[in-house]
Amino acid sequence: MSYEVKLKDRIAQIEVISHHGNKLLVAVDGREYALDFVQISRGSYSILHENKSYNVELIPLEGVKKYNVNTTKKSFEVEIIDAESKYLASRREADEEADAVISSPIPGKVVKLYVKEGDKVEAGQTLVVISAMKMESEYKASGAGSVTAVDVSEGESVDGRQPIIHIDYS
Amino acid sequence: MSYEVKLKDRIAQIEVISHHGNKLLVAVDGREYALDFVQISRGSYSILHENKSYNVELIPLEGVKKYNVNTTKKSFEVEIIDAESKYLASRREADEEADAVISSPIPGKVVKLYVKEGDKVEAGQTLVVISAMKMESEYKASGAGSVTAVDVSEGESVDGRQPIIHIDYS
Amino acid sequence: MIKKILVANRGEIAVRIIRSCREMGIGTVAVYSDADRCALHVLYADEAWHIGPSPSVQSYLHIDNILAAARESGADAIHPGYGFLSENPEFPERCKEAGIIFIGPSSHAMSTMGDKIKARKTMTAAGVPVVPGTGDAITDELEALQVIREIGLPVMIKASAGGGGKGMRLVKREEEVRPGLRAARSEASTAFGDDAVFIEKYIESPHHIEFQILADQHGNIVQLFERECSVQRRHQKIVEETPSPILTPERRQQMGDAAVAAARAVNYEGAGTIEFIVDKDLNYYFLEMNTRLQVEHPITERVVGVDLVKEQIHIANGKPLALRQDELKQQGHAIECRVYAEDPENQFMPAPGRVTHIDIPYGVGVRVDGSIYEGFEIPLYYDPLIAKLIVWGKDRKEALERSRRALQEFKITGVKNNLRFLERIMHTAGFVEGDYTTHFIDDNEDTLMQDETCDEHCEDIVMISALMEYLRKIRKASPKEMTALKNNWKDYSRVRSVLKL
Amino acid sequence: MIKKILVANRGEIAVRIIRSCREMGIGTVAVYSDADRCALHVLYADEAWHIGPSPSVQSYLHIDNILAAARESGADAIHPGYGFLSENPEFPERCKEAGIIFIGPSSHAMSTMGDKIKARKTMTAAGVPVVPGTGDAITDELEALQVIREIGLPVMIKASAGGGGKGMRLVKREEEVRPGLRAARSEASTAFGDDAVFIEKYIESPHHIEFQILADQHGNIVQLFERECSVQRRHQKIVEETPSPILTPERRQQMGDAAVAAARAVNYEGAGTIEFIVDKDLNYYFLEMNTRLQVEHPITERVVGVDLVKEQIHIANGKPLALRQDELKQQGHAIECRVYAEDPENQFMPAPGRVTHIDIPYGVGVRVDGSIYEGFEIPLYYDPLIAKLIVWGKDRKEALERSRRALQEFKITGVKNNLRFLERIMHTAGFVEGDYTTHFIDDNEDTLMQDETCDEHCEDIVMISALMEYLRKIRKASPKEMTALKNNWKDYSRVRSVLKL
Repeated sequence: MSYEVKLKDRIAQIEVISHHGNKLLVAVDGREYALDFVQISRGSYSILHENKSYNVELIPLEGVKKYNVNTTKKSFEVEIIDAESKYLASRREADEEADAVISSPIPGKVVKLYVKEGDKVEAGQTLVVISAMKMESEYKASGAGSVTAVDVSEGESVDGRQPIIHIDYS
Repeated sequence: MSYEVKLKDRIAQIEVISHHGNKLLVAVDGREYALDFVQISRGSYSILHENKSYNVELIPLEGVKKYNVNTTKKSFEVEIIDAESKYLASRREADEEADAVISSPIPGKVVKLYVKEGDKVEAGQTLVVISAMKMESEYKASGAGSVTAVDVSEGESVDGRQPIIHIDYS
Repeated sequence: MIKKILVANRGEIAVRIIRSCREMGIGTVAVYSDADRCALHVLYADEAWHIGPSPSVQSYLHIDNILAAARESGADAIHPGYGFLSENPEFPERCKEAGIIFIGPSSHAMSTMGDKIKARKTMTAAGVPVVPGTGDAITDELEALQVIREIGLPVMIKASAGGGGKGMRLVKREEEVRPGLRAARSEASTAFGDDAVFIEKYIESPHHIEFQILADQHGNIVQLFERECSVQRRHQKIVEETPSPILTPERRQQMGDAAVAAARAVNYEGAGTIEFIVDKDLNYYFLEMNTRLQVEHPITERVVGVDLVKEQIHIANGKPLALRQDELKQQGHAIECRVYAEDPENQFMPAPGRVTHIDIPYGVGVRVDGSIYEGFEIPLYYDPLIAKLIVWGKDRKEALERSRRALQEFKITGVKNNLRFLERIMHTAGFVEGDYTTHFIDDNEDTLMQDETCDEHCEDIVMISALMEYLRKIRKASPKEMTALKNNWKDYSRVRSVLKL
Repeated sequence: MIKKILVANRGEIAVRIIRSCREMGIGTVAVYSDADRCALHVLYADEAWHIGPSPSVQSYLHIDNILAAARESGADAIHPGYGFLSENPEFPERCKEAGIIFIGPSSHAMSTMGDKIKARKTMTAAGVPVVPGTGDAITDELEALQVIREIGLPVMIKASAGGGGKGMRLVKREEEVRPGLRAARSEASTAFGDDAVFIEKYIESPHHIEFQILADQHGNIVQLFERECSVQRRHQKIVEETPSPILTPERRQQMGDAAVAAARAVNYEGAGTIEFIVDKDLNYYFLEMNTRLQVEHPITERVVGVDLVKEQIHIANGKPLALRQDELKQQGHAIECRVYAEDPENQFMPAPGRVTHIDIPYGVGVRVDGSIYEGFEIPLYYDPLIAKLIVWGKDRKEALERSRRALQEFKITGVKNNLRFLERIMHTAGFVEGDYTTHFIDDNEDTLMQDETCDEHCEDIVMISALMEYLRKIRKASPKEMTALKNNWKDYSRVRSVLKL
């Protein structure tokens, strides 16, 4: 059985050929890998490939299909593409054209809210100020549009990636 | 609701009077404790009692009723006594009179097996030699009796507390 | 003699102070805000007292609450750490009134050094070189022009009432003098309602080098050599080392003597740091004095072989210094890397969150001071410094190689952090050669922001791992259903329902 | 120059060696047995090669398999660590044949020092004091009696072919001489078929003090001072420190010179240790030479400021020693505690198993070298040493206080270990005062086996915690069913079924 796995812009076809105990044989886009593949602890694997020792740690980002993968030297975001992912991806694309959501990449606190539902906004207009760890960041409108929803109020704490303001740019 | 909890020879009656968020009010044998009780990670708690800071770690020993409890300074074995425990304890007492099980307290390997099922044994007779981490230990019969079962064979690895030889001393 | 110390701080420095107290057999009291109930200093101290809500002004900056905790816990001394109340002259006064020993200098020394003009005058009187410029604020344009001519270009014009870069102008050429001065004064007037300005010589390729001093209550003062702190991003130190790669023994001696003179001029007591700005010709000028323990104090501890927190406590106990200047020596080389919860790929935005996993480096020559643990939720109210890596080597080369090794071992997952950024600093030519100024980070942005490389199979192995983890989770969720699955479309609906269990 | 090193070992020493290689930019090859697929050295090295089944004779002692791994991986040198093949004279020979650099002394130095009689003769010839006694084995009773009279009581009679205490007799009084001699010879004859015996002066309150040396290929030898290793249980070292609390500067100098002479006598090359037995009057006698790195080498590294593994590699590369005897100094004091997976409450039985949680001590003056991680299954095939705590202080008092603090922070759960036993050693009067011999553990058994105390509420809090954890688990298993429960008997059946989910 073959799976589609996405890393940055690359989508690879991965086939699990056999898997007995530690011994894992897989093909990535037709290139075969004979690995000694062992789970060390939850989300952490030791992999020997041609006697090279790799340590890989996986942190689930969303459900079971998206992971932050840390190797000794570098971090990657990897996604398993299955039917659900494909559907969501196509929906996301369609949505993004007209509708945008303002969110903070990190948890913080809403210091100042400049808009309310129904407001018209212009490109570059500051919508909200979020404070996190002694630093304040302003979030601005990327174009002209109108505020369709405001999910938070001033003084409220927000999680990373939590929707804060929805804008219709159409 | 009140529970019986056993630590060494002491069995205490513990009543959970109230528990809201971190705030825990309990009575141990009638003595009240107002604690700030927070889970830090799985099996690990931070407890403030009259502003003293205690860190307690719990390692389950058997199911959910028996724990090895580590404080900063000392380790304890604690058991929650419920109906099942009481029943098992009474059964154990009855059994122990006539039947005994030889087991190693630590994982190891069976180096030498001196008896087989049906053998008569005498007090002090060596039954089995277990090796663990470069050290060999002999296990002897505590009285005269007969071997009712041998669960392992020479060269086999055994877990800690795994039954090895069963003897009927009656 | 002090028997119980309240640590009026949080994070790694609170834990570090408690460690030395414990070694001395002194009882420890942690204080904590709402957000810090599960912070490491609370778990680690003998006692923990709640002092208010999460924002610092209501807790770690709230003198009344902290003194109340000290009284109720029976602490006989308070250690302020760094930041928060550590340089507030009101705090030692209030401690004194409450009959509690403040582990640090007098309110007088603090306020003298805390006021730029007073500090400058005091240092000039003590013979410590200061950056050429106006001692007093200037409100007259002609006077300002004259001063600029005396100092010589380039100069920096700073609003007297200012801060945060507002009302600051760098003037490099003659024709910029008048417009620059006017712009600075007008900006200052708008921002602070006061158009007075200072004028100072601008040091072009500056080094930030500081000297550690210890002074007891009996007039004995020693200096424990320098720390080179020029690796900074937006005036925030990131990497420090000692010895400085640029100082000569003669200049070190002179600056050390100046540091002692600076401390003596304010009757200093305790541990303190004299910061100098040093130009490429090794001219040095007093910048300011930090009247407390510094974040980067461990590199001095390692190279000089002294526990600075213990020395602070001995001094507060009234003991004479046991250290003698002529016996103090720098042994080998130490480098500190500051680990921040921040996202280097996103303008170094602070990145609070839950730490899911930590791999800490160990072994020869490695010390880690930190305040996080697996499962800890880094609060968003405070400084993003979460750990410090202090590495020692017999010389700079070994310290550098060991820092690389330790940083490679160091992994924190769950929160974004600057560990890989620090690792790249250790490989950047300017740092490797010891040839860098405070412009280092800006000058090397391209190198420092470069992405790591991964060998030819690495990406494939990463994808394989993610897939295997995905399959393991799917299988675990429902082994029986899954094995019967044949195609992706069927997978989809079943997996979804199974995972909701 | 060496580019890739195969480490023919496992556990903490393999990890420790890899660390230094990494700092030097040298590639690393781990080897592993079946039981060690997930061991830390395998995860930590650049490469990992399987060398056989779990028992050491089939893997870590199997020269052919190790050399095959070296050849296939392209390693140009092998580091043997300690134990396993590190003192097998065949190994350097086989490496030489294979064209691979052996990081250690020559086969000749190893075999000379490995043979007690040869070593004794070589040392005597080199002017290094040996324990008074017979150099050769004695088969004649009259000769034996004469030797005993010459040496003077007490004496130890040892079977020449012996080992493991068999055929050993301590003779303290005149009337025990003849019967003791006869018993020893008869026992030796029965056990080994050879009644030849050695006779040696018995040292009553012995100290075990060893000197670290480094020798290059060009005849330069330095000694890096002593390690006091008298805290032993059944000849197994547990705690080591440097400097020794009993040595005088004069005696240190003499013993250091003797150590250098001992190394020179066998044309030694690499790092080695000369072990001395020292009596209460500071008379010292050569005991043996360990022709490899010692477990306790880090305390020397800390106090002298040298990375011994790097020095070994430099020597193997043919470089002349960069260290000069007159520049070497002992700075401060270091103590090592060996952490074993063993059960002090059950005759120190080894205790393999799965490590569930580790709290490792950090901060000023603390180094930890270990080989375990959370989730690691300690295999039952090898030595139970799982970590070493190395603590430095500016003097012995601070090192001791810091060791206590660090041990208090150090927690390993899931496997029994000797951490609390080590902590008690740090509080035992004899150790605190630096007044102890190799009988220390036996002499202080009562103190060392004492149970810890817990404050008046501690036991109650322990019971409350266990109950709360129990209730949390029950609740988690099925929140709805549980809240409706009224009595224990109903609990029972439902809980059982729920927990089976």
